[in-house]
Amino acid sequence: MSSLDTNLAHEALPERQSPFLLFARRLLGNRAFVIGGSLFLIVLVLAVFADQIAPFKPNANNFRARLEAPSAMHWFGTDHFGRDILSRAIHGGRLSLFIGLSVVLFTGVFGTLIGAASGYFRRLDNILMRIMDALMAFPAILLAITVAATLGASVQNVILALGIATTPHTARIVRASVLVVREMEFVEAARALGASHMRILFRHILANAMAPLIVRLTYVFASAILAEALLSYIGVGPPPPAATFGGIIANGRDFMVEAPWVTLFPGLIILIVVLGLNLLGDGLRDVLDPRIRV
Amino acid sequence: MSMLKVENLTTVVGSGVSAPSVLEDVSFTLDAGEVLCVVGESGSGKSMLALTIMGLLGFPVRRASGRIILDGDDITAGGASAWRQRRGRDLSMIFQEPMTSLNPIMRVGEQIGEVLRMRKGMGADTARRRAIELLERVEIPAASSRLAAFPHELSGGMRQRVMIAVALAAEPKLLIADEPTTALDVTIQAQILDLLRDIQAESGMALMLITHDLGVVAEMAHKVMVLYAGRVAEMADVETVFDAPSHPYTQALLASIPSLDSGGDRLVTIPGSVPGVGLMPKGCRFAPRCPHVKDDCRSGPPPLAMLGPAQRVACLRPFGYVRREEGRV
Amino acid sequence: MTEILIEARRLVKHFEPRGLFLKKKSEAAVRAVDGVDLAIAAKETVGLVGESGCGKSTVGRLFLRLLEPTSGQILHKGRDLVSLTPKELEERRRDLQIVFQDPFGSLNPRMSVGAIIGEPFAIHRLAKGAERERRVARLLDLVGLPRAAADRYPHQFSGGQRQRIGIARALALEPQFLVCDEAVSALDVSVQAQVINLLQDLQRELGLTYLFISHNLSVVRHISDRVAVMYLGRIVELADADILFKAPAHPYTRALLSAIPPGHPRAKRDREKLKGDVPSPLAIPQGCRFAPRCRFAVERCRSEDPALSIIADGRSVACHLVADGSLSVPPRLSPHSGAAA
Amino acid sequence: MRDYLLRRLISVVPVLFLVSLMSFAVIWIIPGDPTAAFLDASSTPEDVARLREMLGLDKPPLVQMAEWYGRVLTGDLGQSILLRIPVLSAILERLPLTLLLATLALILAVGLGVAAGTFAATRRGTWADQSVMSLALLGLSVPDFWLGLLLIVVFSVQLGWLPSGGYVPLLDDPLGWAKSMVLPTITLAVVQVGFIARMTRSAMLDVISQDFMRTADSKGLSGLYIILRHGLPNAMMPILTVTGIIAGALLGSAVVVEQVFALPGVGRLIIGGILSRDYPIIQGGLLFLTVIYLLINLVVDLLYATIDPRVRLE
Amino acid sequence: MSLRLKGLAFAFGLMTALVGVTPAVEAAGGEIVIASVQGPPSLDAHVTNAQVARNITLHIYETLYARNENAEPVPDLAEGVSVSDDGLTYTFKLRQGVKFHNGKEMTSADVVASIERYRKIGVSPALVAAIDTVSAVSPYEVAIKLKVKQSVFLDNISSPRAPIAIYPAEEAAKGANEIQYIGTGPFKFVEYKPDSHVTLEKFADYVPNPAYQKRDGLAGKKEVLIDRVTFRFIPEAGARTAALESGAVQIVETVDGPTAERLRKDSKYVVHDVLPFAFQVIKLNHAQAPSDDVNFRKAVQAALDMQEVMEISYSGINQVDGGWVFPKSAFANDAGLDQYNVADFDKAKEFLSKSSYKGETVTFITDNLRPNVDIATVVQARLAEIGVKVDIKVADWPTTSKIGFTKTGWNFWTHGFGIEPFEGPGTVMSAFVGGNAQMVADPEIDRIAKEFYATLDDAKKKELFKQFQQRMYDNMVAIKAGNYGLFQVTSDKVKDFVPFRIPRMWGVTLAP
Repeated sequence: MSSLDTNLAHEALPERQSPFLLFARRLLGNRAFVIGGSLFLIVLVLAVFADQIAPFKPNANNFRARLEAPSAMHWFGTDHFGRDILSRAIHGGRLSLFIGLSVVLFTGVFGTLIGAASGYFRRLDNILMRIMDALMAFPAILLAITVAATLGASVQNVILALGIATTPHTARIVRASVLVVREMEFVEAARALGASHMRILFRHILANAMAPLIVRLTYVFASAILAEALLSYIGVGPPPPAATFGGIIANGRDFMVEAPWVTLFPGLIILIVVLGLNLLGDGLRDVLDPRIRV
Repeated sequence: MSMLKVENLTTVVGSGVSAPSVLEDVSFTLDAGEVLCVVGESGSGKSMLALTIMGLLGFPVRRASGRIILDGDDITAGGASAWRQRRGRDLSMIFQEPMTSLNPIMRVGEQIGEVLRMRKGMGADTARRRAIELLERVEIPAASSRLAAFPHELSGGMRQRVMIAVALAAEPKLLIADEPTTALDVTIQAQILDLLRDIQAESGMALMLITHDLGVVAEMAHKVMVLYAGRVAEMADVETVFDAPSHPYTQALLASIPSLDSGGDRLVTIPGSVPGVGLMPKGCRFAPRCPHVKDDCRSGPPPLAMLGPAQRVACLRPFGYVRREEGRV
Repeated sequence: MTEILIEARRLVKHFEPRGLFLKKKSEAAVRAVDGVDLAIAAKETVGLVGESGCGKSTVGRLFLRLLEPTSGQILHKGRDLVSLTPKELEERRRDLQIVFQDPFGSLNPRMSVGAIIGEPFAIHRLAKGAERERRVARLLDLVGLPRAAADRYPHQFSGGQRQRIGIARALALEPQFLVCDEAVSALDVSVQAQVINLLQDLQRELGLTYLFISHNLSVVRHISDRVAVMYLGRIVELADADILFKAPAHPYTRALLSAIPPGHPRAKRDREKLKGDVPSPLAIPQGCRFAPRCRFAVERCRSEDPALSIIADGRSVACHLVADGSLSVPPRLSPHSGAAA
Repeated sequence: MRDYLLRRLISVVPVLFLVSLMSFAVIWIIPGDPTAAFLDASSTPEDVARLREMLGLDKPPLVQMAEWYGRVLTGDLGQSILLRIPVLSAILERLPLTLLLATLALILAVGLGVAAGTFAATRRGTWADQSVMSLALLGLSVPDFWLGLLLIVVFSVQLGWLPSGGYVPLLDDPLGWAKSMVLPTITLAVVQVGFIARMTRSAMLDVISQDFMRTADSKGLSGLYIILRHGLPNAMMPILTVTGIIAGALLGSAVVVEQVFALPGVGRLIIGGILSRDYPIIQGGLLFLTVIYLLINLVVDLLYATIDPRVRLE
Repeated sequence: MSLRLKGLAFAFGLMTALVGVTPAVEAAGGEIVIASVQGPPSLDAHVTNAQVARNITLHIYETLYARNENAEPVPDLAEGVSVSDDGLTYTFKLRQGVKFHNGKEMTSADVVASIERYRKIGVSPALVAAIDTVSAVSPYEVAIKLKVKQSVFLDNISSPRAPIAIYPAEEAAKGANEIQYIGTGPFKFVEYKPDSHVTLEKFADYVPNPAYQKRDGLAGKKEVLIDRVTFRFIPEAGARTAALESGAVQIVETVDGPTAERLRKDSKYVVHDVLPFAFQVIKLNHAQAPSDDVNFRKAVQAALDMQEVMEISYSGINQVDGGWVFPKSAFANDAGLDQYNVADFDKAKEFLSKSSYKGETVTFITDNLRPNVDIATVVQARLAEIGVKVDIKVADWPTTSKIGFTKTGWNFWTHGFGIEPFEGPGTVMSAFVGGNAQMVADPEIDRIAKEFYATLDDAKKKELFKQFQQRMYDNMVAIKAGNYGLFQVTSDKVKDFVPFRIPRMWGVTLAP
């Protein structure tokens, strides 16, 4: 149609390659991601199919089989209720993962909203960030303990406490990312085209500011599991008979010398899950963060 | 004897025999007091050439073969630490980005002084005096007070002057300047180019100037080496390159630049773009974009053939000067 | 001169220092654009040149009201863009578009090329579904990209191709006026020529008006009808491209042109070396802002700020000496006229 | 620099105000009151009412709040209901231990972490890098309270090398003091060592890839000199930022360690305050910890500005 | 143990020696360190009835009368008492030559001031509620006039609950928590480092009560043979045991069953069983559905297997006993016990079907003490079998007790009754008078208690108590799960330790 140099049109185009597929392929090529993902996946599958996999009911008391050492019947031994530690650990994964995921959702949603709002609408920035500063300056663990200890230990309160404790940092990360992306030319291009604030914020800025958030969220997941364990250990975790990793450890700590298996195995499982999630995060970071890429 | 003699230099990315090359079989010589301009677009390997000669290639890029002979000594022979001993003393380099090439949290004086102290063995006082001299030499006003400045307190042009002072500190035999003025405004570029030329003429060192700007080449060069996709396309003295470019790429390159003297004409274009590393065509690397390509161009790399006393071209059928007015190549 | 399409009047943009606490009175605003008048006629190309920090990109953005001017007007077809409501502005934006410098940063990496080029239609609810696809295909044709490009993503394209995508997006709403902000500066020379040709072809075919911002004088010279030279937030010289490049009047323009390396090794070089650096737009000198670096400067230059006034050949110059005739405008040839003859 | 300091100091004020508001909110939200600590389950409501009156808890919250702000502005954090001593002296009495613990852990974490991270960064991709970083990751993933328990079982119960808890004042018995601090410090530091090692490595890799490092290399300087003189100071920027955050985290984690190892620190004071609803202790303690946290971050910012002259311009 | 350990123990000893005001000079005596679970809320004995406080304060302070080994009131600071014929005036004759830690001699003025102080601010006002006036008759005689006749007045005056400790008059003039810790006890206060330790040292001028030959409960001959006692607060059970095993402490106040079992096998330690120590009670809220329904309450009782409940929460140190006094008490009887520990789901379901329970969720509140949480957990699992859904709410003690003393928000609440059974049936009853524990007054219990307090006739009291116990079961006022005890563990170096509910440090020696 034109007298243009149409020769470009004949230049071979590369195969259609969506960034998501590309991303997925790179992820699967990342060793940290694959190892971490597998560890996490194993625990996830165990947790999801806990009812089918666990050899015993997690809350079945048997005071005649209290604090039994690991055996063929009870691989990880029993606690002072005579409950099978392995079964409790498998079920514990379920609750711990649920809590971790909920905290991730909480901090993800609120962190993104607050971070995006203060990064994009400069007028909100100062007030929102001062509030986040205050929340960050407030010792997170104390905050969580305070909320959970005093409002009564429940799954919701643990999620709330950890969510509140982790949100400020998430918001800061999203904000920093938004501040970078909002200066990019494609954002200006969208403004030049007359796009609305919402369209610019969600379609252009947030869509491109997600990488640090996703990485952060995997680490939040890991630290939420650690924190939940800590709260349960202090005695302000989800109420019994709920099996959580920290709860099992807390149950066993009084018999640490006599029945070390009660504390040892759940702790190891926490270690594995958290390790898996951290590796997962590392993998995501390597793939998402171009600075680290070779 | 040439100050610098590069023989069959090949630089690759990654390990193994099939590692893709970013520089292939590059050879040239450079005499003391001479300015060689290395020209090429992005991806031509011109910066890699500089880093290879400096021994500054970082993982996973490495020199696969070839020799670099400086003042009669093969600097590739002694290994990394011997090479390191040469840097700063025999070999120096200036980089493209004056904004980032200086340590942002170290005072300017210290950045010059550490070369003097560690490479020339000067004491602190001597080093300080020498640093002031160097700053004066690169025409920085109020030199002694600038020793305490941090890089961010200087303008881009000033920083590039500081970089030149750093590079000159140990009186190198060869100075490599990699796009030293690309990041600068045109008026500052003129100042820096003048400075470089003056210093080079005064010290008699060899200067290897890397640029993509043919204007800079015209202004500075004695000899020109045109790189395309990691290979030497054409090598000649500067007037020959401008008067009788013989490689189709050199010709197109010259023709595609808008002229200051006459506006409005349709520009000559080169279709396509430089192939990426690892995506090189088998034969002549310019073949896919070359308007004169024939089948034999694709069979193997064309040798760098002597075309005249001062001109060598890597093309199977180099032809004479095509006047710009003839339009598209 | 033909009908004026868009015009800046006394345009000023100061960036105020940010901070809630302890804002010091002495802390000056960055005077990025400090009183710019520039009228652009329909279908012409005005080149805007200047060194980094002179405010040329800010002017480009002010023309599109991507930045809010501190004061002044931008008249587009008789209406002041500054006075428009957001709704009206959204409508106007269809007429006014921009092509950016960075072929990597100007395309949203998460969107397919089709979505990027089609987004203007979505924003203004102009076309949907198959109709939108058809229009996207037409735009791809227009900029010389294969239609299949629509379902690829930006990272799969080379710099030149991306720049074509950016141009296609800017053309989607069929604008009259296009700001090209360093649109070819990031490209290799061989590719740069392709894009310059494309822009010229499009202008011819679509009747576009360009404000072509660049620091590359050769490119500006090549593409522009008229050229404005900026220095520290002001236009110091405005003239037809031929006239300006053959016989620069303002001392700054002269220095600028003479700093350009020659096109040929045998070219004559009588360089007017400029001393020092461009002053910071935080502390603009009194009087003529170029005076401290000007070799012709007299006392008056240091006290009195020269206005941009019309001299011969329809050119405007902001220089006391040129205005009062004490500095003649040499009808001389370009310093590089010997080259490549 | 003075302006910078002043600006930073002033920006702390709204944060402090918000924190104090939050600590009041905590008090209003949480049920129960200080009387519970004095009484066991067989007490009658009359007993409780009597004690409440005695402890001056019958004033409306707004009055209490107004009184509190009035006092705090004159530097008086009030009296502990339970301990019957001024909150400030209660805190100051506990502070040295917590600060010492946190400082020891920080020194260990920064020292070991920076060394390990730098080591790994300079050997990027080698087995040495991978093993150091795997250890760091392991440290990062271990639940600290669990580690503390294991350490007690192994080093205290099984081997009998170190005490299982309790605090020995330094001046009374330097050896005993050192022994008593070993396990708590390790417990507290392990996670942060991993964190800082990873942070250092990535900061160092960032720096190594920068142009001025290549410049330094082009000067022919020795590798170690380049890393120490050019690399590390630049890599310290992100590490310092993280150190500020970590210092805050350490103050929090110290609570747990103080609990596990029975150390009388500020963390346990506040937890005790929360559990016994000793309002002045909760408010004063939280405010105090916040001030320390903000101070640490202020120091970090100043260090930042000292190392990086560009920051002062901000 | 290894040499290293000895070095450590030495270092520890040295450290603790240096902590105090005066260094330990005598070779004999030595210091005993006791590992406690937590620190006392206060060392002002009048204002706290917390067990942790009592353990320490009863070494510092003394009362006019104190409980002997069998929990009967016997003279301590008093030589004796004479009761007027109308039973309203008690005249206490004080021992002479009793010194306070500040060197002053105790006189009637101190006693009057202390009792008056307790009447004002003491946290167990019920103990002194019957008192009309207190007056000094002579320097060594104090007369207390009662408003009404009270059968348990001596029990009250000797109660260790929140003991009516005798302070010097000038201290007694001070407000709650504001006193200096000066008493007449065999140990004097040295220092209190909250969250760390309390140190006491031998009160050199202490004059043991000449009326006794040996120690007897909290009274008797209190002869101090060691120099210092430190109560060290170690919340972690494992760390407590570790401290004992490393020699850092010599006595652990309480260890868990499995630990006790292990230590018992080791000749280096002596494990003392203090059983019974307390009741484990599950309070039922009669003001809140469905526990307002007696059939529901009976269904719960019928479902529970008390052996399981007790063995899980207090492994190895419990008694499955449904009586509302300790088994060895003269008041022990078997009224209502046929309803205790039936562990019969069918019977439970039968009660449940008669009740108004419709499948709603029942709230079980508990503080975060492990045995209490364990009990809630066991009850929950047990009740699930008969289709009762239980939601456990664990919070800290202030929150839990706040809820537990209101009429809504809970159905079950479990905790120990420690001091009540020790004090005797009257105190146990008082917990349920006026609906104190169950939130709705039970007229039958109120009647029985009133008669019980008014009579001085032992046989009648026993009969009334039997009625009380029967009523507890018939109306299922509250569930008694059983009795639990404590394992107190001492190092083999601690000689002549006789376990008691409070680890008494008099009469104890320490082998070098």
